[in-house]
Amino acid sequence: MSIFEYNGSAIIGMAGKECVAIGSDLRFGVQFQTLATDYQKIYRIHDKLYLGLAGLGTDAQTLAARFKFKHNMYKLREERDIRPSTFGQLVSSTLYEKRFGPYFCSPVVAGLDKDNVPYLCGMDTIGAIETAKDFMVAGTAPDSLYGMCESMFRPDLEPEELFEVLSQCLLAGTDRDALSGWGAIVHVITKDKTNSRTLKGRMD
Amino acid sequence: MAHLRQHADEFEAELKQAVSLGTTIMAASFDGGVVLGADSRTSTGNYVANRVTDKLTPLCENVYVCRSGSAADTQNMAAYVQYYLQQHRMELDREVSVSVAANLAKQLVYNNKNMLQAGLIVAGFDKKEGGSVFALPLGGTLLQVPFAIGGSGSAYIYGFCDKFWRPNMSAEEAKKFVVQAVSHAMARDGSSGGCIRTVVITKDGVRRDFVPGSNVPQHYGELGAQYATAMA
Amino acid sequence: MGESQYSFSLTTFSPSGKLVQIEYALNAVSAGATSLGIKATNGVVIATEKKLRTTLVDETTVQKISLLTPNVGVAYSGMGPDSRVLVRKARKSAQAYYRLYKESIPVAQLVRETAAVMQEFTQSGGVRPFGVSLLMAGYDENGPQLYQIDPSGSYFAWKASAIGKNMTNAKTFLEKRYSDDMELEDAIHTALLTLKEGFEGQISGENIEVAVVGEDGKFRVLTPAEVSDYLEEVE
Amino acid sequence: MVGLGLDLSVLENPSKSAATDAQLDGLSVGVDLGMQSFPLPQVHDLDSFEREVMEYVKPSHGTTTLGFIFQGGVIMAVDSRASMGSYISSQTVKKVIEINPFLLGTMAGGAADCQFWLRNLGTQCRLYELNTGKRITVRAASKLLANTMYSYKGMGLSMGTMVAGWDATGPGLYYVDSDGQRTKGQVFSVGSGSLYAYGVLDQGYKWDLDVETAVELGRRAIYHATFRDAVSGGTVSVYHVTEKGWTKISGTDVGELHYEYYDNPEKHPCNGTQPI
Amino acid sequence: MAGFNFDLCKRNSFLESKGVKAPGYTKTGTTIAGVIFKDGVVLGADTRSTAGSTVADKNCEKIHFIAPNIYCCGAGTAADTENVTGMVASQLDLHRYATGRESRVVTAMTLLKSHLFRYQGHVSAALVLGGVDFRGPHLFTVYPHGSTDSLPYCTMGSGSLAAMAVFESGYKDNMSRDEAVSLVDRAIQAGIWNDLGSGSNVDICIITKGKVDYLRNYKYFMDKTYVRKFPVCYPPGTTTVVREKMVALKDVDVIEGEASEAMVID
Amino acid sequence: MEPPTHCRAGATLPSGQEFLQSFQHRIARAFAGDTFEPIPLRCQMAGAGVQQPHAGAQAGPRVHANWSPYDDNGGTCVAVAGNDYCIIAASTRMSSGYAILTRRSSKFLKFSDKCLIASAGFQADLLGNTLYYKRFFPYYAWNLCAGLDEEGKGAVYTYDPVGSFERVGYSCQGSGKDLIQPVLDNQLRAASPLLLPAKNWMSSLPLDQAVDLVKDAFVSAGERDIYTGDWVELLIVTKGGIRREELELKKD
Repeated sequence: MSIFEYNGSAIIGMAGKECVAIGSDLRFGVQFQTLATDYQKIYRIHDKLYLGLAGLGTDAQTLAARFKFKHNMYKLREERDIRPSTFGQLVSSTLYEKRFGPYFCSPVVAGLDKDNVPYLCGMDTIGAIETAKDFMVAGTAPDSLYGMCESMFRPDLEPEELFEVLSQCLLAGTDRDALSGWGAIVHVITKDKTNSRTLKGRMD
Repeated sequence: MAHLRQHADEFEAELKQAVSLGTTIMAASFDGGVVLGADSRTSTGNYVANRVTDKLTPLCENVYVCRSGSAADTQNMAAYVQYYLQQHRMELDREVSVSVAANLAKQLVYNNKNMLQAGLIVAGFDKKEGGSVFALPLGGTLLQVPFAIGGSGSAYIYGFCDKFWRPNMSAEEAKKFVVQAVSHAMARDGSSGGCIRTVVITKDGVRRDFVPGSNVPQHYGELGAQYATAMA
Repeated sequence: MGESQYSFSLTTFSPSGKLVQIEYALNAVSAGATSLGIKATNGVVIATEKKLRTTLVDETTVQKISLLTPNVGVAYSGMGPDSRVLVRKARKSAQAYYRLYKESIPVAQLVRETAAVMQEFTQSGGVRPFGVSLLMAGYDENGPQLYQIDPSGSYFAWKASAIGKNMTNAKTFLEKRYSDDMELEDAIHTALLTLKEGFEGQISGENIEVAVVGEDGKFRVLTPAEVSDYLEEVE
Repeated sequence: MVGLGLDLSVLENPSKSAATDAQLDGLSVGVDLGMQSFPLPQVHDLDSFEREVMEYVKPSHGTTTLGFIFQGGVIMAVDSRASMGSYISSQTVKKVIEINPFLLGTMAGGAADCQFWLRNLGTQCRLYELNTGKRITVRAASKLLANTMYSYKGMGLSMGTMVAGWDATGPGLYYVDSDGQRTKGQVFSVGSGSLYAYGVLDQGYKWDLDVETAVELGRRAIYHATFRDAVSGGTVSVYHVTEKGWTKISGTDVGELHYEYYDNPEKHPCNGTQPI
Repeated sequence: MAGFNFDLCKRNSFLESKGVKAPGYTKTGTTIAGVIFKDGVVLGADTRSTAGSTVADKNCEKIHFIAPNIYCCGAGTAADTENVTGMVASQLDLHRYATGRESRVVTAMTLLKSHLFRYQGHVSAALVLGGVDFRGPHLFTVYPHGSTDSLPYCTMGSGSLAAMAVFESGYKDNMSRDEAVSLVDRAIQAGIWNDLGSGSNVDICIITKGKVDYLRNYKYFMDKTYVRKFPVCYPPGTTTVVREKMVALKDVDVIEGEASEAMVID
Repeated sequence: MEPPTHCRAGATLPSGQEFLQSFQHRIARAFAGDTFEPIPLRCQMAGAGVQQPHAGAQAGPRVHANWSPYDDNGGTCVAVAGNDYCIIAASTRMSSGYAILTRRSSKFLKFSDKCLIASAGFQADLLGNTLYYKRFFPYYAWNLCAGLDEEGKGAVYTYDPVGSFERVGYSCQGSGKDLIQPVLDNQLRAASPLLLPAKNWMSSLPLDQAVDLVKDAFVSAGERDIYTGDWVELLIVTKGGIRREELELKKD
């Protein structure tokens, strides 16, 4: 068993026109046993920046706390919100620090940068960044999510379209993965608001 | 899918193999100096990573080393020895003796024998001792010898060297002997090949030379169809 | 510096509540060559005297203004060797910031980092405060910025400031000449005039150093020829 | 069979095993089916080879199946998911195998193993009927299967099945697995989700349940198992066996069933906190 | 500079001993290559990075900046190539500030090899390093274990065989810039088409005395071969929403004075 | 005891008259179910990752400890059944590790139109048995069997390597299955055939849209799966016959 499959997760980040969305499933399980269905894997860093952490739950929580701390410190020191791209690099540097004993987490960073340009990146457990203009996925069944996104993504989606596309990708992708699903949550970030929605999904 | 991944991983692993000098190296002393020789093949698994490698590395002006084993280990070892010898030479302000260089190399190899894959031959010329050759095989034993051979190809030429090495050869004879020996090893050993590089060190200094692949003496099996069978 | 029996702090309070070591350090700064900086609307200029004790020194090897990052540079007054330690540390922290965020360090952060080093040396055992004040100039997202850092580790952003031997006069001069809508070219002229005001002997491109950073975000030390041209303009 | 020290000829032609021969009055099932022997790889260590092979082809799947006898007959209920590792390879597997109008088998473990050997059992039962002119009893049918399983013991087959049906003696329910185990019982649940199903089943089971409640109990037990067990899911199928034979009572998508049971999903006990 | 942290090693090896598999890393299967020509060096790379048999990034950058006159192609574990080159770039930057001189290619090579040698191959970066300094053009290959070769033309990565075949047949001494670019382009394409670990586009970097031309996506091969005639469009409401929460972001006014007592922590 | 009239793939009891027919045929019926009349069928099969176990495995006395008789040659196949058509498609790249063995290898095995004494059920079942006979040394292949059934409706059967099979409305096998299957699920969303009361479980997508979907699925999978590429070969089976189409995929 891969350690990624211990708790199960699915995350998609997707870019639209002056908006960006990130969603995760809600299952928390221990191997094949489902323990909770209200466990989102996405953490808010600031109004226009969200971090998704797929992988081992305990590491994800530790990392989320560390990144919130790091952002708080950054904000106190520099008196500004961190830019998404800068935050992506911070995550990468933090993960690479543990090159030989990594956190079992692969992050997805989604945010709106200056002029509301969407920023998306993901990385492996030791911080190899991939930036994407379209979508980014992570979790126990990345291939299922990639497949949906490759087929369904179109550039310049409006916020509501983006929500539908991402939601369908997430739901269809998790329906083929035993370890993720049980509902989902999607955050759509636009220049003047964030819209968070929980979705009705299969519960088996 | 898992199996595909495993396949890809195995392939990666193969690529990640340490670059190694599956090699033929040798050095021989003669009247008034030493001659070092080596083939020029560096391989990663089955792949020839470099076919014109220089395995004869200077440690200081008058001492050279032939490297075999892991390319990384021997290159970095040689760099350390160079560094220390340079300091040593400045402090003493005189020529470094071959035995000092060889002993320094030994210290490094012996103290790190668990980490290093390095089979070296240190050879050079100093005013006191003339030409000397030191063999420094894997574990870190240092042996002063009249001639030394090393690397995977050396297995094929022990007999040849035992038979044809003579004391008090001239520089030309010694060089010819080395080229002949290395070419025999290259003919039989799959991980030795390319061209033959030689270094001759005498009181007059260092002379580098190389025999291009096309001019390497050919032997049985490489000579084309008409020589393929003894009976023909 | 931990265990040694000499590891007590050399900078200790006097009964009247002063840290005299810091005051002495400031004295060292005041004895140093004058440096000044002016922030304009579209850039910053810093200038410093580079007077050499004897003409026998090869002046091309003496550099008083150093680059820290492509868009930030620093001039000092006081003890040259001390400044070089700070420059090295500042450059290193700029690199560390870049390695962490892949974004060049904002001027204010670099100032803060450098000031923190200077402060640490007022409070640590076995060390003395730095005998320099720094003028750090840079241009980043927040526009042109000029900071002064003192041996105590305190730092302020300035519109224009001067440090070193002639700083009182220079500051008075700057106060009179400074205006908020000053552009970089004007600022360079003003800087040269200020420096010239208190300069002992003949000012030239060789014995002062001038650096500018403009909207292009490139901090640049002007060549002696360029400085000479500017000097001609102000005459 | 060079390289194998043991006489394993039984593996090459299992139909020759004493058990099967005896039952079928010399009518060798293996030959009847036109079945060649199962070729074995020529390896030293068959066990570890089979383990390795299973790694490649991973046919096993998580499952929840259950069956119980009550006053109204036998209820069988199953989910329909097949998975390979964590990938859900099908949501529509038919895990109740209709052996004949009076006999049902369920599937847990290797899909192919279950399908093939229950098909094989169907043939054996039919041949038995043709030979004897009588319908086979549940007891005998389950014994036939258990014997077949026993003859392949230790070869890496994976099967946990319930054989249920109705014969002259009334309702019958047997558990048979690939180790050759065979147990008669009143309430069974088999598969990765069985523990969850037992919880519901034991709580709700009584002998004198009416048919409707019994059907609902089976459905509910499977539903709860699909919720907790990641490798069970899809559709709940419920079968009812009476003296007239079996009928399929219902097939319900658990995706919808969940929202029937919990019309306000946020009130579900697994939603302790609001993600938003 | 690379202050690795080994906190989790113990836990992770414990988990591994329990049969848990650690996740794989993003690799650049990769074809990278370099060649020396008359006036400088040409480096080339494909742009695919993979996680197992899945493409993780279709258009990644494998030619890394080392110094204004030195660039480096990386193959191996993506995080390692990225960080090793970044670290050396930093060190050279400081070195340039300290010395005021252009960096030398051998300096970069030595920094790389000593770092990699220190980690005994565990930092998995296979590099092709090229640049032009006052001694002229230089080209090196650096292997993960810290060995280096200096050659007039070289290749690395899973597609190195395919690329080397092109070099071995097409290389000439003293090529012109155009000849060198076209040779490298062909070598990289050999990797892209014939090695599954390499793919997508060709990046080229030409370094000559005082000038660098970084031609990102010199050849672009990423256009899809088929466009849907009936594109999928999900009308609003396709997905059933259970609960919704909207947070409007207003521009925050900074009010001078005492901070309010209520501090929101989420 | 009459055989039930609905179609299913489980075992059932043949009538006494049938029993008198040829032995092989009889057993086939016992397995397949029901249809008495031989029905002509146009049937295609596609396998993914097909590589015969190495010949040496059977011939040699022993197998080297580290030697694996299996290799995965990648590739993806998809089949979609419609009301009056069936599409089966497969990529043509065959690879081993990071190397491409050939860019054009057809993954189809065509049962000819003359294969008359066969029903969809029978074919499906026969393959199931063929695979199961190698239960202890399985073929390392995932198969799809597709064609039109006796009613002229599309039929797709999907198999695991050891012969477990199922009739489905659409399916995908091979190295790109993780990528494509959710897309088919999402676009061909159909009720489960197990539902009772039953609902239509076959895709009602018109043929041209289904072909479009399949082509796009391959193009999308080719973007991410390194083993899917070069070309995709589509066979479209309708009552008029079999039409072949081909679409170029990326070659990298």
